[in-house]
Amino acid sequence: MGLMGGSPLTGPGPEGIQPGPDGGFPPLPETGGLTNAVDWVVGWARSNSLWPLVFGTSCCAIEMMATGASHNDWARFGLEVARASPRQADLIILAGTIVEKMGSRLITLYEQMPGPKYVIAMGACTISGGPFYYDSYSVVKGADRLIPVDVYVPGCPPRPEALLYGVMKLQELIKKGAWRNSLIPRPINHAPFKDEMSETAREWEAKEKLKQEGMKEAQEKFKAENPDFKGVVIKRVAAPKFDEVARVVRPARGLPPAEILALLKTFFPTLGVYNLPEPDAAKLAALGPEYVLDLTVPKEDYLPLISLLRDDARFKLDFLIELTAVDWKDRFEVIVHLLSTEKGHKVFLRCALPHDAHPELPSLTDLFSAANWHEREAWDFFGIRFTGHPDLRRLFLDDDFPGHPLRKDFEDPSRVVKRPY
Amino acid sequence: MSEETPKPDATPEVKPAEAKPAAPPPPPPVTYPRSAGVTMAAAPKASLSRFLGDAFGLFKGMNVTMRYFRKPSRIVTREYPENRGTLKMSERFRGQVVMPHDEKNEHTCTACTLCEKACPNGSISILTTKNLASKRVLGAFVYRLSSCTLCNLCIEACPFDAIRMGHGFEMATFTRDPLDLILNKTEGR
Amino acid sequence: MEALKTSAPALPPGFSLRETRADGSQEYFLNMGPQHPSTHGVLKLVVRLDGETVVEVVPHLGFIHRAIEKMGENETFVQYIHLTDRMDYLSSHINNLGVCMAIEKAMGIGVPERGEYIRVLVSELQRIQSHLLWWGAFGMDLGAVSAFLYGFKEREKITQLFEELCGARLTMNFFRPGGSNADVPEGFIGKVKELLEEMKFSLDEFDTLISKNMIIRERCFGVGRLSRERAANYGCSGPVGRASGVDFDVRRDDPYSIYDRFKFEVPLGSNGDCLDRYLVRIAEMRQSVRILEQVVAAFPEGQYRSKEKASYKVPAGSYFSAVETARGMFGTYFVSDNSFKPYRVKSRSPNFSNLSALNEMAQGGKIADLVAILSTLDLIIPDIDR
Amino acid sequence: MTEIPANNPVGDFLRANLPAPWAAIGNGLIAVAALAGLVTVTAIFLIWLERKVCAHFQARLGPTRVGPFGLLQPIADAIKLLMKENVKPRGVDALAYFLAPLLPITGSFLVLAVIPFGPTLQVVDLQAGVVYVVAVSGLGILGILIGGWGSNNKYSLLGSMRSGAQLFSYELSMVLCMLLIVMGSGTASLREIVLSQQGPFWHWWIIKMPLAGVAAFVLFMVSSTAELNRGPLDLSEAESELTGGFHTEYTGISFSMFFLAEFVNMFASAGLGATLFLGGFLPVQLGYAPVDHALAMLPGVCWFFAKTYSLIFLYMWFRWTFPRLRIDHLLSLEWKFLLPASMANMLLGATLVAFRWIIP
Amino acid sequence: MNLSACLLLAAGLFAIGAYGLLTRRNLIAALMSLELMVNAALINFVAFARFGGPAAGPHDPEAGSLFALFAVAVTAAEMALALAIVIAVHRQRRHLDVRELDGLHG
Amino acid sequence: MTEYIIIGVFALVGLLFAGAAMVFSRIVAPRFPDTGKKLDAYESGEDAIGTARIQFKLGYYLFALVFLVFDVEAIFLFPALANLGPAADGEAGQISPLFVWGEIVVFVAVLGFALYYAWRKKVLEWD
Amino acid sequence: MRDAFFYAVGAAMLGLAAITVLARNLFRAALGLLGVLLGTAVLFLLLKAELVALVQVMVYIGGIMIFVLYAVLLTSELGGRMARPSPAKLALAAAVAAISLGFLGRLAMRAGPGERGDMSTAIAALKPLGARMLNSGPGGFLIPFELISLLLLAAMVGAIAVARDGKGGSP
Repeated sequence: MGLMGGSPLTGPGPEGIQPGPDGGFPPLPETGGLTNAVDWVVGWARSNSLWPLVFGTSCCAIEMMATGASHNDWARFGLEVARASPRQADLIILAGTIVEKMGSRLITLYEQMPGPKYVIAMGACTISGGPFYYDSYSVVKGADRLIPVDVYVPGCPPRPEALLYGVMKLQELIKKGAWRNSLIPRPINHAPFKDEMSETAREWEAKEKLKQEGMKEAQEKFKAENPDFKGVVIKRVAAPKFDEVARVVRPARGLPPAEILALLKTFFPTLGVYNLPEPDAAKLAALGPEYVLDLTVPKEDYLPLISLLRDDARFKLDFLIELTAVDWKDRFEVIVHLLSTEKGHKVFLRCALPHDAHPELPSLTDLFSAANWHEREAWDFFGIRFTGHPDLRRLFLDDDFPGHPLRKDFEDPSRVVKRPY
Repeated sequence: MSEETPKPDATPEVKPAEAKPAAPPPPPPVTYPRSAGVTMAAAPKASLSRFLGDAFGLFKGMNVTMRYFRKPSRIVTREYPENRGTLKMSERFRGQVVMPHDEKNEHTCTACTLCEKACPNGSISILTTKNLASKRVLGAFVYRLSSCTLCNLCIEACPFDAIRMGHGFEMATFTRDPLDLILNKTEGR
Repeated sequence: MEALKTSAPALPPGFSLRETRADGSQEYFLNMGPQHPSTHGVLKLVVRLDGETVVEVVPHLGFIHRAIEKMGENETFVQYIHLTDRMDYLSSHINNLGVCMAIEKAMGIGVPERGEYIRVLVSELQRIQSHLLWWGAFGMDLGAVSAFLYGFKEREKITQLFEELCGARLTMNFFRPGGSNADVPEGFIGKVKELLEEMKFSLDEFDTLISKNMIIRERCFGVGRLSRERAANYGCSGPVGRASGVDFDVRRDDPYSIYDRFKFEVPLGSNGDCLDRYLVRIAEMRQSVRILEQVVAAFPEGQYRSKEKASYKVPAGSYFSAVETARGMFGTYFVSDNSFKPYRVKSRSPNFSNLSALNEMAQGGKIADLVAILSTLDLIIPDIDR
Repeated sequence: MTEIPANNPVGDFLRANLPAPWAAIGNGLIAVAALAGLVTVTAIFLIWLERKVCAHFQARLGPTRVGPFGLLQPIADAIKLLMKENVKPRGVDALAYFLAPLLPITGSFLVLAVIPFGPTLQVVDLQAGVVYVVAVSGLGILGILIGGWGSNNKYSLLGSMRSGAQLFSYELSMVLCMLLIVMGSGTASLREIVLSQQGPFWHWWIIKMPLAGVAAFVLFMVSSTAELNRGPLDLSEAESELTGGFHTEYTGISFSMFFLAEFVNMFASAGLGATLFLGGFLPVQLGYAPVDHALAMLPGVCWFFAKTYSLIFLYMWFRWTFPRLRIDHLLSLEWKFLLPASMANMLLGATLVAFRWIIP
Repeated sequence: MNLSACLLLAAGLFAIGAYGLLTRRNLIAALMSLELMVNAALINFVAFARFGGPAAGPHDPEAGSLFALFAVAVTAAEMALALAIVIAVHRQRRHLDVRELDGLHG
Repeated sequence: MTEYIIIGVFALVGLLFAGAAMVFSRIVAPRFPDTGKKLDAYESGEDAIGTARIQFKLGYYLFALVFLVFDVEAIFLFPALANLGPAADGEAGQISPLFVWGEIVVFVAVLGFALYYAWRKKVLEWD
Repeated sequence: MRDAFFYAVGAAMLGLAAITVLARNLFRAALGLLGVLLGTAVLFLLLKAELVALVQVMVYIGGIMIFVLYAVLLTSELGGRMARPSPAKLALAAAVAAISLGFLGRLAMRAGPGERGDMSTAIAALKPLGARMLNSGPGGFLIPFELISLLLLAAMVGAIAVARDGKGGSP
């Protein structure tokens, strides 16, 4: 999927048309009165009847809905006829982050809209990737890399009035370039994405070097004239002072860790506690009342232990909080958090796996239905294979996504811009 | 299946929360008292009186919408472009990062780059230059509104009150370029 | 399991093999989403239908997977707070709180009294706000469009309060380890008091309009049932779990902040159907109002946060904290290697587990039931995809 | 009772001066022109009204920025839709796809032809007017069925399967309600049905036939809501499940034809309800002569529109209050409640009429 | 327009229907052809009621109409049954090809 | 008869009204090139799985069946019920309303039985 | 004028009938049939049988056509093309059609004009028709009227029994 670099929407359409002075369409050529009148009417109608597509991916969607709600009421602009089918929509308000997997669908939806069609990019994510510009392997860095965008509304999310202002901007645009110019799509951003911070710094440095060379004489002159100059001192603003407050510790509920461990030791004598060699009751008590038992389990005990924890009446850990993994570079650790909804105690456990291409571990799906997706997630992100899993497919990423992104050695310069700081 | 009469009308049973004061010293761990077993109720028996009651409920619902219709005073719409004159943002509103300048067109930024480091999105680039006195001062405060999440971390990080959250929100543009701003009007002192 | 009898096309991924029906109708697969009005964002469901009856549903995720966990490994602990705003954006305050609590736990930071009160105050406001939006969206999904507007109308009041409080309406980034980044503004408590009165009135109005509406009851009663055992097995928490009878609420059973000082009840359903999920949420709003009344009555003076650390360098180890968001148990799990940035961060999203039970709930229902179930699950897809 | 003239002056003039068929055609053309105008204006006005009414039900303002009170909003929409690209998706059945939008609007046109707007304002008065209305309303069903199938889209197909079942099912109870009036008045001509309700308002069929009349009116309102495909019974569009239902794949002007037909149909249906149950163009008479004279000053067409728009408001009120039913509930409601109820109601009415237990 | 013209039209429809009935291999298509033939018969009813046959009795338009009405009702009943059979056949055989339905008895 | 000519004109104009709008729109509306999936069936932005020409559940057809029966019966009720009405005095061959009433009751009873039968046979379930 | 209209309608009907039996697309055939049925209704109007015309529209178009469309939708691919019959069968069918046309045509021609004087009473009013139908005396149609309800009941019961046949095993 080469979505990050360019868009399949490159085909027909006169590209490279220079925008007008204010960034809008170039002004219409002066023609006869009738044509202009028709243009005016059509532009008026189109700009006042923008039916948006029901499209929202994340946070901005809520603000988009709030724009439609009573307090801001986009019906005043004739926008309330939100259509679920792109065939009847005129406008996509890109409300929320566009990720690579969604990108192809977005293009499909955009293509399925009949023209003339307009796009408002709402919020930082759709304008540039926003908070997900750096380090994210899945976010499209600006929706204008996929489809042409007419109006950019910055904010995170922009408040409803800001969106309404964007809509008014769009109306202005449509009125200006009404009938004929609506055939011209706005350009798609084909520029390769780059680390903007470093790039800006580099450009600045180059300019700065030249500037400094030009200033050298003046600086020396200044030094000579003001030998005592120490520079302007800007005072720090006094920050409010806060007191140190002791932390209130609430004891963990249910069976105390020592008791659980003692019980478990009778079944699994090899069981260890993470970061606590040769654990005993005293050592565990020293970890404080908040401590939740964190067991290290050998691979062969993994399934029987969890089975026991779930079924034994003394533990009744019937609730899988989460199952995840950590890449320690030399090994993987699969981490399981269990909770007893009845007794209130938690048990964490972790099972070390070799750092192979695809380490294997028995699946928990027979014990916890919840484990199904958690294990798929772990497979997706870490490449850990769970034997006996009924449907081990990637959960979040496309099937052809290269590699497992949460591994520490994951590199993909075609997708990821590394944070420079 | 329980033998109890089903009661789908009733709000679900509520179990009282065992509010326990968490005062130090910590009490010994206790098994937490739980609610009794949960029953699954059977489908409600249809009866004429039930049906009529429900049907009357529909009219009550119509009364709710009618109340709004009857009273135009309950309309809450703020007419945005018309109310521009009176529109006041709340004091803490985070619209965009601005750099206050005094009457001499000077600001208080020292190019310490704390905000740059605090920014989680890389929206700020502090570009330094050397002034006449060869001091390292702010050359350009590049602020990329296009990627700013208005999270306030830069403002909190700034020890000099050089930047602040502005109240503007009418920032929509036709292209992306105007969204990359340089906040300082003059170089640092 | 027998192979397919007829030469049906290969099943799309995720479906189980099953014999096709004998009465001549054809099973077919329908894509709902990623762009669909009832999937609330970008969830994609591939629904296997027989006529209008749902045979099987396979959810597809990742249409808004933004790599928040990977990014967390490259951001400082404090910066990570602002990313959780964007996960469950309707519980952003509570998410922030969860992260802050994990950091506090790791570094032994305490919170002053007023700070704790602010936390509970804001969390419960957030819960009401989220449930209000859900209520509206629920009405919308079931075709009562006015309810959507009413829900938003009430929610807007809380949103405006939040804007006064922290300057943002949705992505708050307000809590910090040790408290919050600002005190409540002047007159805030009075406004909350006013709001609570209005809220009681509105909740009654909601009941008349939707809760007692026979069409709603008809459409929700017995639809999408999930038994207690299955709900717990799927890891369903929050209103979804409680409607099924999973009697667990982090606020009560693993109290954080100062929730153990307030009297409130945890509503519990008995049927595990859509109606119960609906009623539990309505009852929760009333309980939140009740908590808030106690909070504003006893709101103390004092400092709103404890002493700021110069930087948040978390000692090596792993730290877990859980909070009860509007959707259930939100867990934050930090693995630290003694640096300013987490080595691994994992957010336990309540929606993730709640959604995984969808297939079981929807089977055998109508396609319209699927909409009702999705609606009462109250999904926030970015929270699932992270 | 005053004798109310049956023909309008224009028709009389034409009949007097032209050979029969040409007079009829001329008369028809004038009526058509008038009605086409009415349809357009009504549809546009109703679209505006719906948006405004809906907005006020929802504590907001509705369109305000295009023209005074947003009155030009539907016109802007119309021009926009006209100027919108027409997409014919791949795999559609061209004939079905293009024929379908024509049928509903034609059907609603045809229903309007027999509605008496005023004492002298009726395009044609058929002896079997009620039968005609029933017969013609089948066209809309056909349009939706064909359109949904022809679109080659699963949402559309589901929508059209649903609406097929829904529309013809509810037609039954609607027919039975109309039968009650035919039974009472002994005629199927809509004009004569109106005339059979002369007198004070308790001579309207809704009251004249004790109990049965009110019941029939309620049943009629419910089933006509379903016939109109309006919320809460808009199952064939069911936006939250089927995105757009049968018109998912329709763009621009073809879509707007369905849209338009919905509103014209609403007008026709409300007009029919007013005619059958509320005395149509007859003025409201309270049985107190001075007031009655004053009320009768207002022309019949005003009364007709007043009654019709009250019913339209009722439709809107329903729509913006209630949630949508589920398809099987909807059909159960019809087959297991409304139909038996209207059959029983009809028997009740038959008894009342046969034994002359109606208000004289 | 007279009786024989109507009858001729009906005869034409009947013949076309008969042709269709024999050539159509799809059961529903065959039924549609049958419908044409029934329609032709209906036209005859009404035409005779309107014009009277060669040996017409006293003019009785009502009887003709009623006859046609009853004929319509009977057609509807026939159609209901026939299509029910079509559905049943389709359920068993998954196709509606007349030619391959010879095994219907077994 | 003339009424029907007018109605014929109406039908024609109705068709033309819609048809002309569609043709006009076809002429004046812009056309845009297909850039990929423009003409594909819309299914929430995804590629459709399988055809949309689905053979639906047969149960749906039974609704049409029951409807047809009732529809036909309604036809007979129209003329029958019209005779119940207020005595058209002096009309020849007026049948006693009581007799008509009895006939109608029998007729509707049979109809009611049909409905009962369909109900009991679970024809009236949409599933 | 009226004659011209009649011939135009007749020709259209024949054409549409031909489409009905010849179209290889089942949906087009159904539309053709729809046209024929509408034409018949017009013809009935010309023959002054107003109520029958309306009933024709109501039952055939509002009922049977929808019914047929449903059946087609449920059983086969509506858009699919049907197989072409064999030439021998075509010839046979053509022969049968020609023979029936010849025979019936001859009969029709023999019928003559048959125009009667008093043809002005259009049958539109429901009342006389109903009176006739409910009349138990001579010339009344009471027995058929009551029988028709039984017939329809029987048809429905039968059709439900047949159509639900396969379903019985697994309800």
